[in-house]
This record gives sequence, structure tokens and C-alpha cells, in this order.
Amino acid sequence: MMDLLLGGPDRLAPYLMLAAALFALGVFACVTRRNPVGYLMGIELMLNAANLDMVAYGRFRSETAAANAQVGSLFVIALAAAEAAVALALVYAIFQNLRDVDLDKIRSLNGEEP
Amino acid sequence: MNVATLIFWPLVAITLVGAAGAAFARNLVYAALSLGASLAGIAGLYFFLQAEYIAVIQMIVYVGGILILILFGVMFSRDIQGTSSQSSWSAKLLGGLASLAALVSLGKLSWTISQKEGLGLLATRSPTSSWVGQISSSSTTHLGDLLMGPFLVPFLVIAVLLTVVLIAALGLVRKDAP
Amino acid sequence: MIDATILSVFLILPLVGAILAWILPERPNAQKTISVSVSIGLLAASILLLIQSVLAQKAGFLLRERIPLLSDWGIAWHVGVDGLSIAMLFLSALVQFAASVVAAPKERVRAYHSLVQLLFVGVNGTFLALDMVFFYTFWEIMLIPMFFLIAIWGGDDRKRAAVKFFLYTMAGSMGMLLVILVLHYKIPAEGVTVGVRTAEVQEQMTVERDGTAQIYDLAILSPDAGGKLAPVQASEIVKGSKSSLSVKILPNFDLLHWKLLAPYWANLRVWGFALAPLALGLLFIAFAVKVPVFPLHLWLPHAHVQAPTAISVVLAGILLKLGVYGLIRVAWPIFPVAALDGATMFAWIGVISIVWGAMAALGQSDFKRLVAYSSISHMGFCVLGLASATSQGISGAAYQCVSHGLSASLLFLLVGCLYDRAHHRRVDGFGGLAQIMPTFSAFFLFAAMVGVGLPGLAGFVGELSSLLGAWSNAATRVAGWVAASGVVLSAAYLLWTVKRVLYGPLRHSEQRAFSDLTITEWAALSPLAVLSILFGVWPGILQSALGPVSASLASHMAWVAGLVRGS
Amino acid sequence: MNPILSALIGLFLPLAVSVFGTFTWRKWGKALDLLSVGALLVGAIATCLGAIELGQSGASVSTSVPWLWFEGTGIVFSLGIHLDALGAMMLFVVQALGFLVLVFSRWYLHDDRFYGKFFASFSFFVFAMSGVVVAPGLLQAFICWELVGLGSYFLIGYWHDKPEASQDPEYQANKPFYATGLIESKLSPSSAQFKAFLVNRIGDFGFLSGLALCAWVVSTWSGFHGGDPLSWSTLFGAVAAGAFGKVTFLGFSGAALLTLAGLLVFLGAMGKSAQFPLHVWLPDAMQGPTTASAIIHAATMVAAGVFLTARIYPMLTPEALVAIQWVGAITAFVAVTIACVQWDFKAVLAYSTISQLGYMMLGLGSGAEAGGYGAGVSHLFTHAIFKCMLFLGAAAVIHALHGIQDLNRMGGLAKKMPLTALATGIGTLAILGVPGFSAFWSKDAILAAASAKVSIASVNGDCTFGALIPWILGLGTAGLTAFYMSRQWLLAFWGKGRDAHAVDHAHDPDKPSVIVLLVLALFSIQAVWTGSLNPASEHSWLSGLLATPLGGLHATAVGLPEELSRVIHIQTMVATLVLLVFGVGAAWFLYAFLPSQGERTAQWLRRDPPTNLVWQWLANLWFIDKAYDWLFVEGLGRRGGKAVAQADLSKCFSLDRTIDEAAGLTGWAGRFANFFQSGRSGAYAGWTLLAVFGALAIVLLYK
Repeated sequence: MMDLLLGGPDRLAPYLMLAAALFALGVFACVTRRNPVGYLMGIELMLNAANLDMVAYGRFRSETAAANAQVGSLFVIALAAAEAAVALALVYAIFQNLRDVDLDKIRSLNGEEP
Repeated sequence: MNVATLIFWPLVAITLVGAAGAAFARNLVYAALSLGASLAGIAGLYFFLQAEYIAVIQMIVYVGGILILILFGVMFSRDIQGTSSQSSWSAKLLGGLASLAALVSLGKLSWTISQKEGLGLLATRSPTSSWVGQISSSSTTHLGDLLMGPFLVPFLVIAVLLTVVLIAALGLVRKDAP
Repeated sequence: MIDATILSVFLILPLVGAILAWILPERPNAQKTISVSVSIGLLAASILLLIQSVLAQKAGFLLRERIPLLSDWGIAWHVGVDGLSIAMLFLSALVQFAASVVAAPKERVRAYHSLVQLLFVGVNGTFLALDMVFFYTFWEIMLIPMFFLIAIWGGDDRKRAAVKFFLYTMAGSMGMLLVILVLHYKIPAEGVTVGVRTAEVQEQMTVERDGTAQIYDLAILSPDAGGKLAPVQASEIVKGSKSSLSVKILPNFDLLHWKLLAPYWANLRVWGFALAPLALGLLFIAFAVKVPVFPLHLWLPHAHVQAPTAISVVLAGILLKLGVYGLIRVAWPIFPVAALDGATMFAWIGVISIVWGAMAALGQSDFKRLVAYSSISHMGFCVLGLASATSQGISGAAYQCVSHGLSASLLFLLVGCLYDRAHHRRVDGFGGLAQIMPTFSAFFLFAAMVGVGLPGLAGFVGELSSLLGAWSNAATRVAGWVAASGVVLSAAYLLWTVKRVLYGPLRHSEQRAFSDLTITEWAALSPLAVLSILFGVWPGILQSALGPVSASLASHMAWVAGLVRGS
Repeated sequence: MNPILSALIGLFLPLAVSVFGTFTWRKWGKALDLLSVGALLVGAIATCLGAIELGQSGASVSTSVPWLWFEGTGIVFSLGIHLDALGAMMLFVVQALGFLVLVFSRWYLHDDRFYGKFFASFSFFVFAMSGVVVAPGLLQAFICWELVGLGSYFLIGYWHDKPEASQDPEYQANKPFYATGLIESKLSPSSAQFKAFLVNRIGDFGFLSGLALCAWVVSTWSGFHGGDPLSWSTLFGAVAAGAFGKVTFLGFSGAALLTLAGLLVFLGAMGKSAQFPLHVWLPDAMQGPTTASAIIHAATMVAAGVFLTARIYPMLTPEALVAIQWVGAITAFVAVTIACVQWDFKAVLAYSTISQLGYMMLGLGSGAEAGGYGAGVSHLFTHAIFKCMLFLGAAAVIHALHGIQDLNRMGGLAKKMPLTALATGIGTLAILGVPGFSAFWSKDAILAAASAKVSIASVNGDCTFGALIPWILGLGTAGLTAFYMSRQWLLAFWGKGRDAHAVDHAHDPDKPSVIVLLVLALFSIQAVWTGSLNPASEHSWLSGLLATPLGGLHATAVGLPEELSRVIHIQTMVATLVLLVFGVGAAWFLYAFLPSQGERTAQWLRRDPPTNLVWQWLANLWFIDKAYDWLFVEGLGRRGGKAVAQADLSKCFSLDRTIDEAAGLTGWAGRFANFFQSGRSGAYAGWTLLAVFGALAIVLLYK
């Protein structure tokens, strides 16, 4: 049935739909997680969704587009790695200072004492 | 229903379920592990898209690197079980609304675009079962040419960025860091 | 001899002054020197322009510069000066000089002087701008320094006064922004072709290299042999062989192009409503808040009472004039028919301001408040003159701006002198000062007489011209008659104040120790006084600059009205 | 000498002196007097030569420079000089009287603390008045008119540091029992100058409106081809061509509009010339130095109104003239009744001035064809001279008595200061209209004109009883004038000194001042003016002069047969002589024959309620000043001002509340926005993403 609705691996639709779902899940994780690591996971999900979209579009457009899309997604992966490293370093720094990493309790910018 | 399809749909399911686990699981370790499954699923899908190099990189960097980092990060949490740091209903409502909006909008967008697939908006060439699973070496070579050619400067910038980020991360976690 | 680059001096000089005042170490004399030097520089530049303008005696722009910036949006850096804006720039520089010379606050001197300079960037920019985007921007730029100047260095209730000032002016200018946007989007993308007045072409025409004529950087078109619109040679216009001239205007924000579009606006409807009266109403409110006219004046006394002396001088001396300038430059040219239709209403608004302001001034016991209400009363004459839309009335309004700038600055400076000595502003807290401060008293009587509109001083010319204008238009004649009673009322409150403060026996013996005017006070007051006499005895100087512009506007309005009503 | 040049000298020499004096009087006050006297002497000689040059030919010279113009309208207002016989004569009188008064002032003010200031202000005043006289059009007349007001402001407020009488302990201690309603019990010089300026401004409201009305009508007239619409020739040309018939204002058109215009300008004249009901400033203006009063109330400020009315004569319609005549008659009568009960030496003269000005207006209002124009203008000149002298005489008396102005404390001064008594006596005889003195000629001409107007009306068959009233009021005024002027002279100079301490040390002024008095006394004699003893002589010097400005206006009625005219003159003469005898007789009986008038008045007041009532009514100045105080000063000024000021501040009226609400709205918006800014980074991300994707979803779904 899914085949009928979305086609199969040789159609664009399933990739895009999957990416949309991944993105939505990433959004949910981002908003609800109180732990920065959970937050990070949401972001990773969204990045992956974008990457999947990009590569899929490229493949269904042309050979050149496919190659360019892959280069782009390569860069995104590299950036994601960097971002993860910095995020983890931040988590560590916060942990060192506050002995906890609950995002809901870190509200100094809102004028509240931690 | 051919072999490709038989592999394809379970991969999609793994990806989706893994992502759902990452988003919903109360226990952070479970969440991280299911995220790994999801990332691996995506790597599998890259094979279908003839992006073998990306697939491999995805496995190495994401599943092998970032996921480990995340697992390290989980260890800083006091409440790995997620029993006491339950997010409030308002946050859940907000998250639900936002993700619903994202799903609806992106889904609608994806639907529209994939319907226009045959209208010349995108190339109609599609991966056929004949080449699924075959590793095309030309793709990787071509990628290398691109990275060393037109994309050289961004490539170098990314390299520099990674270096800077690593140093910065080291700086952040120093003992006497602020 | 001079080209349009001199115009940027009016923006760059105060801007540089502001930066210098900020970066130099906090030392009152250093900052004051900067302020005074900047104002002297501006004064020199504006006098140079004024001389040019008086000699030229023409309605056209003396200097004009148009550099397209965002062509897609029709935004251009368009600045220019004609007699009117030159007179205003001159007044602005003069007021800046007076305000810089008198005592400034002792604390946070750097910020104070920077903000004052910044304020004048906005003021001068508004007088220069011919593109509505920049006009609006400069208009709003003025607000911010003024807000802080009142809110930081003001009296006890300064915050409230500043907020009030800000909200009133801001609420007014929202309407202006709306009108600007609506007008912009109401010009169809393919452009509008409108006819232009022959006299305006003759006043404003520029000749391109290939000999074709332009007006405000638009090619002047006329039907050629085949009946198609084609650019016209300037020589043909001079000969008068082409009768029907027109221009094609694309969507933009250009004030002068919008003026040419006046017949187009007059017939435009939006959602079934005629656009022009609504838009003119919004513009009138935006400018009337600044003038200020009767129901929108309530911020003014409050702001004046709270502001420090120099800021009161700036407020009364130049900021109020921006309202009238906006009406003359923006509202009236773009919507002449609506302005003429509403002439009676506008005139009565002016008259009510005159009478109400004067009556309120009669009942004041606070010196600054009294002078503030007198400003409302005097500025009513400007609105009256403008409402008449005659050459006399418009030039009277402009003239009244200058003369009131002089008289109000004088009065506020003098009240400031008193406040510095007595540390209060109650009118009944003084009496018999003529015995101990003769020079002060002479200046005070002089300033009051300028305000009273004594012939031979500047105040008379503006009032007379406004009244003559009002009498010349059937719609405003009765209002003009009632407005003449302003001469009685102004004499009543000003000379009553003079009597109470200066004459009679010395009421408070501790005031015997008051010193007469100091050198700096002299320096601030005497240029204003000299010019009050000069512009009163020999109005031809200013009238040479203001008259042609006013006459051109009056005939523009009459022409558009004829065109629209005739069709 | 070229008349234009002479006028320029007469204008700008005093102006230069006053500008110079303004800055230097503190230092060089003692030298300033000679400078200003010299300037006015030069001015007087120059304008005299100019007047002779211009002669009685009826020619006029004028020159002007553009002053204010309006592009696109063709209107170019000009300032300049316009001299005809009337203007030249007036200019000379102004300059000459100015010179004489200044000479006198050198003695009168010699030890004053503001000595130099007087000469600076005075010179300015003379300049301004000369400007009115030589005005080539209505606008310059108005400009200089206002400057005259400014000059009077300076002169009246000369002793600006004096307290209000009500707050002056010294005055309160010596206040006589009859001080009620006396001007000096009310105002200080600074209040008086304010009052004078303000009342004049009410008149100027009319003048300015009339000026604007004329400018409008003339500039829309088809015969107007650019230039000054308010110059006499253009204005009168437009009037003659019926420009006022083509336009409508408030339903007025044609003659009615012209009447309106004329009366509006006349309102200005009413202010300056202290006509009822704007006469209230003049008595208070006595707070200035007496020599200043001498020039203000003789030849200059108050004369300006009459002069202006004479100038705009061609645009005054018969209806306007009727109004002017009534105003003049009422003014003359009201003032003369008040003058009868004044005990202040200067107050008597002040009300006498008002009353005489009323006479002039009565004359002018009688119309040219009844001979009123010539009569009014003649009286302007003769009155200027003798009233100037009377004021200078008053100055001499007040100076001699060290500031005492109370008639009750005078008496017997004739022995102490005989020359002053002589000069003042001549002046009194002149104002009484005794044959042989100047007012006999000019005042009788006015009464004759008023009578002739009635006769003309009855010849034309439209005589009403009402038309008789101005004439009757004029006759009554003549009789009462005889009473109060002789009363004043008798009280001051006759009999024995009632305040021996003050009177004993009195003496005549110094020689130059006495000469001034005597010169002026000489000009109070009729023959000097008319050149013959016969007052009805048609070919006198002055009547010839007056014939010129408007082309053939005579001091005698031209609208009547000559015999009738003569009968009217003789009737008037006889009537006024009878009234004169009664008036002087009554004054002599009451104030010279019967002794001790102070106590007697007090007894009267106690004994006789009706007399008391009349006395109170007159002593309170017909309650006009009180009504003004109540209505305008207290009511409109203080209370109205306070009420408006409070209304302006009150919350219910102002937009303040709206502003506050707007501020509250902002606060609410802030709290609303605060809800989104919880400080939870997740929430921030959530709202941002919800906004972005929500918007995207809406766009995509509903496109």
C-alpha cells in the first residue's frame, strides 16, 4: 500500500516524507528535552533530515546536482561533528560550574539566580 | 515488490522508529542508542541514493563519533533515567505543536514537490532495481575531484574550522575555565 | 560657486561633532567648544546659502542632488534646498548656536553634547530630505536624542514628560508612515503619466546634455507629431511652443515626484474611500503634533517645563517649526485639493490654538509653562496662514516660524537666566527686576515685544502676512478676523508678565544680589535680538527667500484644484 | 527745503537720538538732553521749511520703498513719505511741540533718577508719531501707530519702580476722603502703561482687521495692477471705483462693507484717541511724567486717531460718519461730566483731553459737506497747542508743589507763580471758547457743523430727533467745559493758599520753560491762526491749508445756502457764549465765592442722597473702569485664564489619559511578551520553530 502511495526506493516521495518526519521529531526533542544532550540529539536529527533531503533531491535531479549535494552534505556532517564537540564541551563546562545540566534551571539570562 | 523494496522499507522503518526513540525515550541512554539506529538507517538509505561515500562517512562520523560523544555527555546528567527531570506539559504541548507544524508544512511541501516530479521540476531519472546495491566507484572519485577542485576553499575552511573548534572545546573544558 | 556637496556639511558637521564630543575626555569646556564650533560652522554654511537664495529670488531648488540607492524600490538619496529650507537651516544653526552657548548641564557632559549634535543631524536632515524614506528617517532620528535629553537632564518629572513627548510624536508619525507606504504602493508598477504645470517647469527645469528638459530628474514629455509622448528639448519649452507637458513617474518615494502626482492622488480611491482627505488628515496629525495645534499640544508645556534651558530653546526654536515645514513641504503639495477643501477647518484649528494658547498662558504661574503656551498661540498663526493656501498666508506661516524661533528662543533663554539665579520659575516669585537687572529687563521686554508682534520686529511680519492670507481666502476669512484678536491676547499675557516680573518695587529683597547678564548670556541673546530687528525692519531679506517658494506652492495648489475640480 | 528731505530729517534725527540714547542714557544722560533738544530743533526748523515749500498749493509729494511683497499676488507694501498740506502741517506741529516740551522737561526733570531715559523715549515717540503723519498708506500708518503705542508705553511707565497706590503706605497715609475712584488710588505707572498698551491693542485689533479687509478687497479689484493696495491713492481709488461693491463678506457688500471697513479702522482711532468706550487708558496714563502727558495728550498719540480718521475720510461712508459722530458726542459728554468732579489737577486735564477728542470726532463725523472735516482738523491743531500748554502749566504747578496734585491743597498760586497763572489762564480761556481765543473758532465750527448736519438733513427731509442728540450733547459739553476748566483754574490759582506750607515755596519755572509757556500761550489766540479777528473769515491761513488735502473742503458748511450757514454760525456762537457765562459763573460761585469747598462737599454728601448718588456715579467714572476690571481683568483675564489653564491640565479633558492607557497597553504587551521569554532555551526554540513552521504551514495549505 505504501508502494502505491509513496512509490518505492526509486521514487522521491518516501525520502522526502521520511526526512519531514525526522525533522518533526527533531523539533519535538529540541523543545521538550531539559537535558542539553537530548537537545543535541534533536538537532542531530534535524541535520540528518536536511542531509537526506539534500542528497535525495540531488540524485533525482542530475548527476552534477547529485555530486554537489553530496559535497554539501559532507560539509554538514563535518559541521555537525564540530558542533557536537563544542556542545559537549559546553555541557562539561556547565557541569563543572553548576554540577547539573538541567536547561530549565539555567536561567541567569532571565534575571534569575541559578 | 523486488529485493530493493524489501530492503528499503525496513530501513525506513528503522530510521523512523529510531528517531522516535531519540525524541521520546525517557531514559537518555535509550534515546542515544535509538538515535544510533536511526543514523545507521539513514546511512543505509544513502546507498539507495548512490551516495556510498556519504553513507560510509555517516557511519564513521555519526555513528562512530558523534554518538559516542553524546553518550559521554549523557554521563554528565544527574538524572539519566529521566524520572525527575520530566518536562512540563506546557513544554510538551509547545513541542507537539511546533513539530506538528513542521511535519505538516514539510510534509505538504514534500508531497507537492514529489507530485511535480514528473512535471519536469526534477529529473525523472530514478534509481532502478538494476543498480541498487552496486557500488559505483565513479561517484567517490568524482566527489574527490570536486572537493579538490571547485570546493577547495570551503573544504579548507571547514578544515580550519574543525581545528579551531577542537582547540576551543579544549579551552572550554580546561580546569580554570570560567 | 557652491554645489550640492555643501548640503552634506549640514549632516556631517554635527555628526562629527557628536563623535568628537563622545570620544574626548569628559571636560565641559572641551565639549562646549565643539558644540559652539559646529554651530558656527553650520551658521556660516547656512548664511552662505541664505545669501545665494536671497540673491537668486527664485522658487526653484537652489541646490539639489539625487543619487538612486535602491532603484527597485525607488529609494534615492535626494536632498535639496530652496528658499524655505535654507531659511529653516539658518534658523536651526542659529538656535543651535544659542543653545550651545548657554549653560549646559554639569553632569554627563559627553553624552549631552553628543545627543544635542545628533538631534541637529535629524533636524537638518529633515530640512534637506526630498525622499520620503529619508524624510521619515530623519524625522524619527530627532526623537531619540530629544527623548534622552529630556529624560536624563530634565526636571523632577522628566521621565513622564519625555515619554509623553515621545508617545505623542510617535503616534503622529505612525500615520505618516502609513501614508508613505500607501502612497508608494498606489503608484502602479508601469508608472503614471501626469501633466505638469508650465510655471513649475520653468522654475525647476534642468537641461540634460542632449538638450532635453528634465524636472526633478524626470524627462519632460510631450506628444510628438505622431501623438506619442516623447522627451522635449529644453529650448522648445523656453520658446513656449509645447503646451501640454507631462512626466511619467514610476513607483518611488520621491517627495517632489509625489508633488507632481497631486492630480493623481486627488482622484484616487482606496476601498471606496477617497484617499486624499484621509491621507491628508493623517499627515496633518503627524505634523500638527509637532506644531503643535490645539488638541494635540498637551505634551508641549510638560516637556518644556521639564527640559533644561538649552533643550527648551531647541524645542521651541526649531523642533516646532518642523511641523510647519512638514505641512508646507509634504502635506500641502501632495494633497492640495484636500487641503483647500479643508481650509476652513484647518483655519479654525489654527484660530483655536491661538486663542486657547493665549488664554492658557494668561492663567499660568510657571514661567516656562507660560512661554510654552505662548508658543502654541503663536504657532497657530502658522496653521492659519497655511490653511489659506495663498502666497501671503504660506509665506506668512514660514516667516512666523522664523520669527517665533527667534522670540521663543529669546524668552526661554531669559527664563533660563532667571532660573539660574533664583532656582525657581514662579512668575509671582519675581518683581521689580528692572531695578537690579536693567540689561536683562531690556532683553526681556524686547523679547516680549517680538512675541506681541510689534511692528519693526520680526513677529509682526509673520502675523500680518498670515492674517492677510487668511483674509484673502473666502474659506478662511472669518477665522482670520477672529485670529486678529490674538494681537490683544498676546499683548495681555506677555506684557502682564513683563509688568509683574520687571516693574514695580523689588518684591523679594534677596534678589538684590542677582547679577545682570553674563558674557555668555549676552553672546546667546544678542544674535537673536539683532536678527529680530533685522527681519522686522527689513523683511525683504527673508521674503526674497520665502516668497517665491510660497507663491509657487500657492499656484501649484490652485492649479491642481482647478484641474481636479474642472474634470 | 525739499519737503521729503525735511520729513526724513524729522523722522530719523529723533530716531538716531533715541537709539543712541537707549544704550548710553545711564552714562551720558546729562548730555543726551541737549542732543535730543537739538535734534528736535533741527527737525522743527526743517519741517517748517518743508511745509512752507509745500505751501498751500494742494500739491502733495510722496516717495516710497518696497518693504514687504508677496510673489504672485502683485502686492508690494511700501514704506515711505507722503506729504500734503495737512501732513506737513501736522509734522511741523509734532516736531515743534516736541521741541518745546523737551526744553521744558530739562527743567521739570532735572533731578530725576531716570533723567536721560526720558529723552531717549521721547525722541522715539516723536519719531513714531512723525511716521504716522507722513505715512503713504494704511500699512505704514499701522506700523508707526504701534510704535507710537510703544513710545507711550515707555513714557507712561517712566517711573517703573513705583508701587501701586494701594500698596504705597505713604500715599495711603495722606489719602483724602474723596479719593474714591480717583485714578491715582488705583494704578502704578507700570500698570498704567500696561493698561494703555492693552486698550490700544483692542483698537489695533480693529485697525488690523480693517487693514486686512481693505488689502483683500483692493487686491481683488480689477483696477489693481500691482503695487501697494493700501496706499492712499490706490485705496481711495478703489473706494471711488466701487471695488467694495464686487465682494461680499459675512453678508456685507458694497456700502455696508465699506462702512464696516471704515469703522474697523476707526476702532483703531478710538483706541489711540481715547474714544468711549476705549477711553479708560488715558486718565491712567497720567502716571507718566507730566511733560510726557503734555506731548502724548496734545499733539501726538491721541491726535493720531483724529489724524487717521481725517486721512481715511474718503472711505468713510455717511453711515460710518454717523457712528463716528455719536461716538465723539458720547465721549465728549461722558468725559466732561467726570472731569467736573475730579480733584486731581492732572485728572481734570486728562478728562478734558478725552472730551476735546470727542469734540474732534463729533466734528469729523458731521461730514465734509456740513463743514465738519475742516472743523475737526482745526480743533486738532488748536487743541494740540493749548492742551500742551495746560499740561506744561500743570507740570510747573506740580513741580512747584513738590508732587502735590490735589486741587484741595492748592489755591493762591497766582501770586506765587504769576507767569504760569497767566499762561494757564490763557489756555483755560482758549479751551472755554472765549471769543478771541483759538477754540472759540474751532469749537464753534464743530458745533456749527453738527448743527449744519441737522439742517442739511432737514433740508433733505430725513431729519430725525436722534440726529439732534450729538449736537445737543456737544452743546452741553461746551457748558460743562466752561464749568470744570474755570473751576480748576480758580481752585489752583485764585484766592488764598489752602495748604500754606506747600504753596508758600512755589515759584515759576526757569526762564526757558516760562518762554515755552508763553510761546504756546501766544498760539492760543485765535488771530494767530486765522489771520484776522473775524472767526468766520473764509480766507484764513489755516482754512486755506485745510481746503487742500481733499480738494475743496471748507471749515464752513458747503451743503447749505450761505445765509443759512451764517445763521447757524451766529446761533451757535450765541448759544455757546450763554453756556459759557453760566458755566464760569457757576464755577466762580461754588469755588471762589463760597469758601472751603472740601468740607462743603463732605456735608453735601452726607446730607443729600441724590447728589451723593450723582457724585458717586461720576467719581467712580461712570463705573466703566470698574466694569472693565470686573469683566476683563478679573473675569476674562484672571479667571478665564485660570479656567483654561486648569482645563488644559485636567485629565478629563486632555489626551493624557489616552496616553496613559497607551502606556498601559505597552505594559500589557510587555507582560504578554514576557510569557514567551521564560528563560527556558527550549521554549525559545519552540516558539521560534512554531512561528516559522506554523507560518509556512499556513502559507502552504492555503495558497
